Amino acid sequence: MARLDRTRTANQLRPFFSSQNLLNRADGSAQFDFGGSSVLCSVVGPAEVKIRDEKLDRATIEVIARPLVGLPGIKDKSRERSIRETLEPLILSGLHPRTGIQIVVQTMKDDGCILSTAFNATVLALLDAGIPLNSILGSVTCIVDEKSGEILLDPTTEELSQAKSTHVFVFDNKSSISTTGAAAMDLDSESSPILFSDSTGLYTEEEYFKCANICHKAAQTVHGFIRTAVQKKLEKEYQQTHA
Amino acid sequence: MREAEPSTNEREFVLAALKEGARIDGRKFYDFRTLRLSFGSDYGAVEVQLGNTRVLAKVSCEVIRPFPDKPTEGFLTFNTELSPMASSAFEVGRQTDEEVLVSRLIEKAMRRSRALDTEGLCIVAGEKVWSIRVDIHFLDHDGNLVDAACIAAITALLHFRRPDVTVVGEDVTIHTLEQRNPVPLSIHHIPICISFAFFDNGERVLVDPTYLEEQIKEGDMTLTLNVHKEVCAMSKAGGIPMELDQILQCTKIAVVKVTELTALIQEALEADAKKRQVSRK
Amino acid sequence: MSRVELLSPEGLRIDGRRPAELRKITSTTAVLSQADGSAYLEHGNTKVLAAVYGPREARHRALVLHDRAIINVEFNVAPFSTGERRRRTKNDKRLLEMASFVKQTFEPVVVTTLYARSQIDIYLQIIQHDGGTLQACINAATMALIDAGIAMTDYVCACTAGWVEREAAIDLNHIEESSDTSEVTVAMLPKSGKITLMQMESRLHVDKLEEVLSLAGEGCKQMHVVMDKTIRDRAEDLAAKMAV
Amino acid sequence: MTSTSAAPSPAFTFSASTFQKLHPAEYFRKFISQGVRPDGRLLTGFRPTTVHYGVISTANGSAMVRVGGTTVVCGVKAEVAEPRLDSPDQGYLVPNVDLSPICSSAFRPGPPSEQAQVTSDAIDRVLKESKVLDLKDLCIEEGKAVWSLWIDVVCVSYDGNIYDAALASVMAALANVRIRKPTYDEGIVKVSGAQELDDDNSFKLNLNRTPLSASFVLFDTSLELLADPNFAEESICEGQISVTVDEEGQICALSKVGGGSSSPSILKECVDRAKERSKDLRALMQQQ
Amino acid sequence: MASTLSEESRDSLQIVLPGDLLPATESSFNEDSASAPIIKLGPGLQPLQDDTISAVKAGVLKHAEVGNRWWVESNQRRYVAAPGESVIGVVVGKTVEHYKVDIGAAQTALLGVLAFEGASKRNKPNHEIGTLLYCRISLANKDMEAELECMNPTTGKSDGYGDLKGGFVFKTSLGLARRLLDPKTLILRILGQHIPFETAVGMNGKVWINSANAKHTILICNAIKNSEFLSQEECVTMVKGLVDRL
Repeated sequence: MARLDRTRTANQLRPFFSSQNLLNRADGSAQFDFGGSSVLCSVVGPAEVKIRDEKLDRATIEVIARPLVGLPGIKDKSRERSIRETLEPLILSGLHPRTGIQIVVQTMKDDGCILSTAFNATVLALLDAGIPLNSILGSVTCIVDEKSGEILLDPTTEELSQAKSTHVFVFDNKSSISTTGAAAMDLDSESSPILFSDSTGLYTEEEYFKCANICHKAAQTVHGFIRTAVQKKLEKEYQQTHA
Repeated sequence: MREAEPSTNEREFVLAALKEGARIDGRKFYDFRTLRLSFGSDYGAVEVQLGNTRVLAKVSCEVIRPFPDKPTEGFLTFNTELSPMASSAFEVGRQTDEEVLVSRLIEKAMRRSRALDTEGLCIVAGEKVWSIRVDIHFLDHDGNLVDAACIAAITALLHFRRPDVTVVGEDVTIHTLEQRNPVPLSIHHIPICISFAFFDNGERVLVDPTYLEEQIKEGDMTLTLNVHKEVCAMSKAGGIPMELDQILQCTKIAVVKVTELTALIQEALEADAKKRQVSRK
Repeated sequence: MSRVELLSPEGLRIDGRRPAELRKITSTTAVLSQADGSAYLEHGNTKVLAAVYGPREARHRALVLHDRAIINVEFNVAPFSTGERRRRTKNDKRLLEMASFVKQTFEPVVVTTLYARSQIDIYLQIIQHDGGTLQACINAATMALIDAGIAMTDYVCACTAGWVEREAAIDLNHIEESSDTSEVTVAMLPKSGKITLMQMESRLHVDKLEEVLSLAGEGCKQMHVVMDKTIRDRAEDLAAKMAV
Repeated sequence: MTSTSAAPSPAFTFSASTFQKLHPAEYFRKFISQGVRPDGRLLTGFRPTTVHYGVISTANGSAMVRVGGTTVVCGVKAEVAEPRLDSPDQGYLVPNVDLSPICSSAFRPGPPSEQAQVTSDAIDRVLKESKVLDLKDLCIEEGKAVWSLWIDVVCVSYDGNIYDAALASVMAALANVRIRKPTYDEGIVKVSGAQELDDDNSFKLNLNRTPLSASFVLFDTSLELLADPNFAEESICEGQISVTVDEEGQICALSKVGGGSSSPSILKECVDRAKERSKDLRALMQQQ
Repeated sequence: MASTLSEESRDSLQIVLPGDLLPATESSFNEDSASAPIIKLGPGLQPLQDDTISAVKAGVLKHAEVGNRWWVESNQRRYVAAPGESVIGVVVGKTVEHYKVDIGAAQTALLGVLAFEGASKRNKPNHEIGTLLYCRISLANKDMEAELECMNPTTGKSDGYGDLKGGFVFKTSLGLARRLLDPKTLILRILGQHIPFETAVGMNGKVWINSANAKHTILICNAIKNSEFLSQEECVTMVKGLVDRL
């Protein structure tokens, strides 16, 4: 049961931290931390777009991922594509045709789960920028440990190096909404629609869906955290008129 | 995306205010903005905030083979690509004049002035040396990227610890951080860049210009010095012509500023070292 | 490590010059038939060719400035110009930086507002390198611009100076430059004596700075005399030919 | 532009190809609603696939894979290299996918496109994280010399689903690799110069497993799953699911990118179909 | 998770995030179309296919009884042009018929050279590039550049629109700009008690300040910027602190 950092249980996330509206040149920005991993995200837009990239019926979304060390490589290109294609159906880009939305994702500290951290930072930055979205999302990573076969949530770099398989998931908050009101939300019913999934290593089908369920539950915590973060920020803004 | 030019009102107001001896953010002419340094949990990572300008520097190292003509010299490289995060006018993968000038200034300030002892990075002559890499990430651009980047780079290098190595014959063992305490780099001196902006035919000289001031300025100059009053680099690339006396006056101001900033950096490093000691216990 | 003695006990430099002495300068203008203005300049063994084209239509529409001309500087180093043959890539930051320096030096001096919406190209070719490339380029560019008849408020004269062992000296050659001497390049407007460009690398104590800078200034004035003579001789020559 | 599916006025008719150009999505939807695709396949159908080994004589191993209109050639070259200090007994695997302008008008000259880089990365991760090959097998002399396998995939003709084709070609080419046995002596690596390669003077790679993949796209809100999409289908659909499995039915990689949320049952279906498809493909590869 | 919003106490801010559905209160949402009042959706809300209404921005859910209007009040920095709003822009280009004005939106806006009080073909104001203009958005459409005018269209009078002479302009968040226009926000009044000044606030987050001298203007600009995240009492102390230091 003991994890490498000796302080967490298998399905515990590291402490979250987030902060919005950090950068003065961007239209929106946010930093999101999962323990020792941290990603800063900036959003500019809807802004002018190069004619070459202009789309007549919607905004062009560009994602630039920048690594902490070294020049951007193919891993960063993969991250860019994952984030962009996941956001494209989420952003109501039809409301801002012929414009561009530029998202820059900068790794600030790396202790594993950078893609998940980046997803969460991005959604906070998009909210800060006021880009219209049809839902929010939350991302969590887990691994299946090589030795114990146990599923560990939110692994550190060290834990990742001992993984048999690694799984990154993204869930939106629509799924939880549609199930309320109807039958009680049953998280174990394997009915949580997956917005994004990227798994590598060696694993069975059963392991995969088990990971999906555990991550879905954890993603709800992330959704809740995002809600609280936004709430706190708004309360601060409304001090003068809402005293 | 081209940067929006400031309006005539802004231009005229900034100049008029300077005539009254005032700057837009309330500073005196020779004041730096508040400098904040924050360190990560890793060695060699520092985030610098100079007013609204933000820069992150991260130092990393690896063992590589030296150049055959310099078998005992390690490497020190800088990555100063301007990120679109700092300003959407910066494009990925396109080299602009601004980027070249920033990167060359950092290079001259750090490498040409021999701030780092590169000979000390040798492990086995002709076989293995340390290569130290400094990645400088520009996060937010509110003017004076060079000074902020230089502070970030040198502070990160001072903060950095590389793994300890033992050499027995030709066998090299690199010890992990758990096995042995990592060792600091040998830094000869601390070069600090001080940038000036000139207005009114060089009559008015400002230190640490903001983005708006940079857009309006008539000329600029960057001096790099250390506390030993050595000029490590000077760069005035054209712009408004200045009298020799005015330039010498700037060096005097820079000497004072460098002393102040060096003290701030050392204070921050000491505070961080103390914090680390406490958390280790 | 044995170091080269850069200064003899008598105070003479490695090439026999006194500290405040320039190398032999040779200069001619209008050396190229195709360019609108051109100049060839030798500072001792450093040899530079400058060509000016324009004012002409800007190559990229997007860069056009509605109230003045853009100055574009391109820099080329012949592979055989240095001791070791070295191919320089187009993106070499040192070269791009030099080009940017030359551009920014001439922007306040050329009366660009006379040539709104156009472009002035300055091409610089280093043929042989023996120290002081930047100064040679600026001087050659000045003469080429004058040869092209482009309006300027003054000459721009450049000269290097450095602290060679125990004394300040001007116009350093390659050996002096590469022995880790601190060297400063100064470009001056001779009429007002103001400094437009100043570049220094390597360490120098603040107290020695004034001496080095003033000496560089002296060098710029000497350069001005030489350049002015070449230009005037050429003008007189032309006038004489036209009178015939 | 509203839906034209309602009841097109008879006065307004045009040929099928015009309709396709004007309303590609609508044209496509009509087919899908009938359970077939414009190229005649069923929704679950894969395109005809062929595999040829040893097509490049200058490479240590090679293969050409054709999936419908997509043709890729993979060549593996072994070179002697110095190992990394932190892994002195491990060789290198360097996969690279090249999508040049020659294979489709969708690609431009210049640095590798995003798709080429993403595909390279996906193959790289499968090879390493699913432990296809023990990198220690590539060691010649610890700390001194190792083999570096350059795995280059060149796309000759692009008609969608590059990942499946590229991965199959990489696995086929790796199975085809023969490297001359090296001897290490005082810093010099020697290999036998014999003309014919046999088991005495050369060795084959010991592959732990052969991961093969099947990719699907999700069409529209109806969430129809289309197997092995061609280029036109890729451009119309948004969500893409790829499942990579080995011969024992273990999953090596699963990715779902873009489109809306997919329910686990859809993903399950993809996994099942990927298992079937990889079985067929594996049989095809072993036939030769 | 909190998905459908319950009717919380009226005083607390009702905060919504994208994907949250609007509360299905009896009064405003009635399936029976005959008695259902018309709902007007403002910014930050979008109807979904299944007749529910979803928030698309993070902000405070607002409701006005008059016209049964619902909207999400959110804060952002990037301006998106909306008709009828007053903005401050900079002239960045000129053609025969239009000025091109940068109002901080994705595209530059167009201002007709005749859209000024009393302007005619013979007699019209001439504004150079770099001029600061206070104008009104006459036409805004997501597919086209916004159009501006410097007069009240019904009266043809300038109504204070036109070029802003002197002074200084700075950028704030759109939320702060909106609050500065709200009489409940006191910062401008607090400042006015100490220093006389002129101001124009654009809905695009541009605030123009002019006063007797540069130091006063700088103080006012900084005080307004500082006020964004302060309470009323804190504003009073902050302004006093700044004025005392002058």
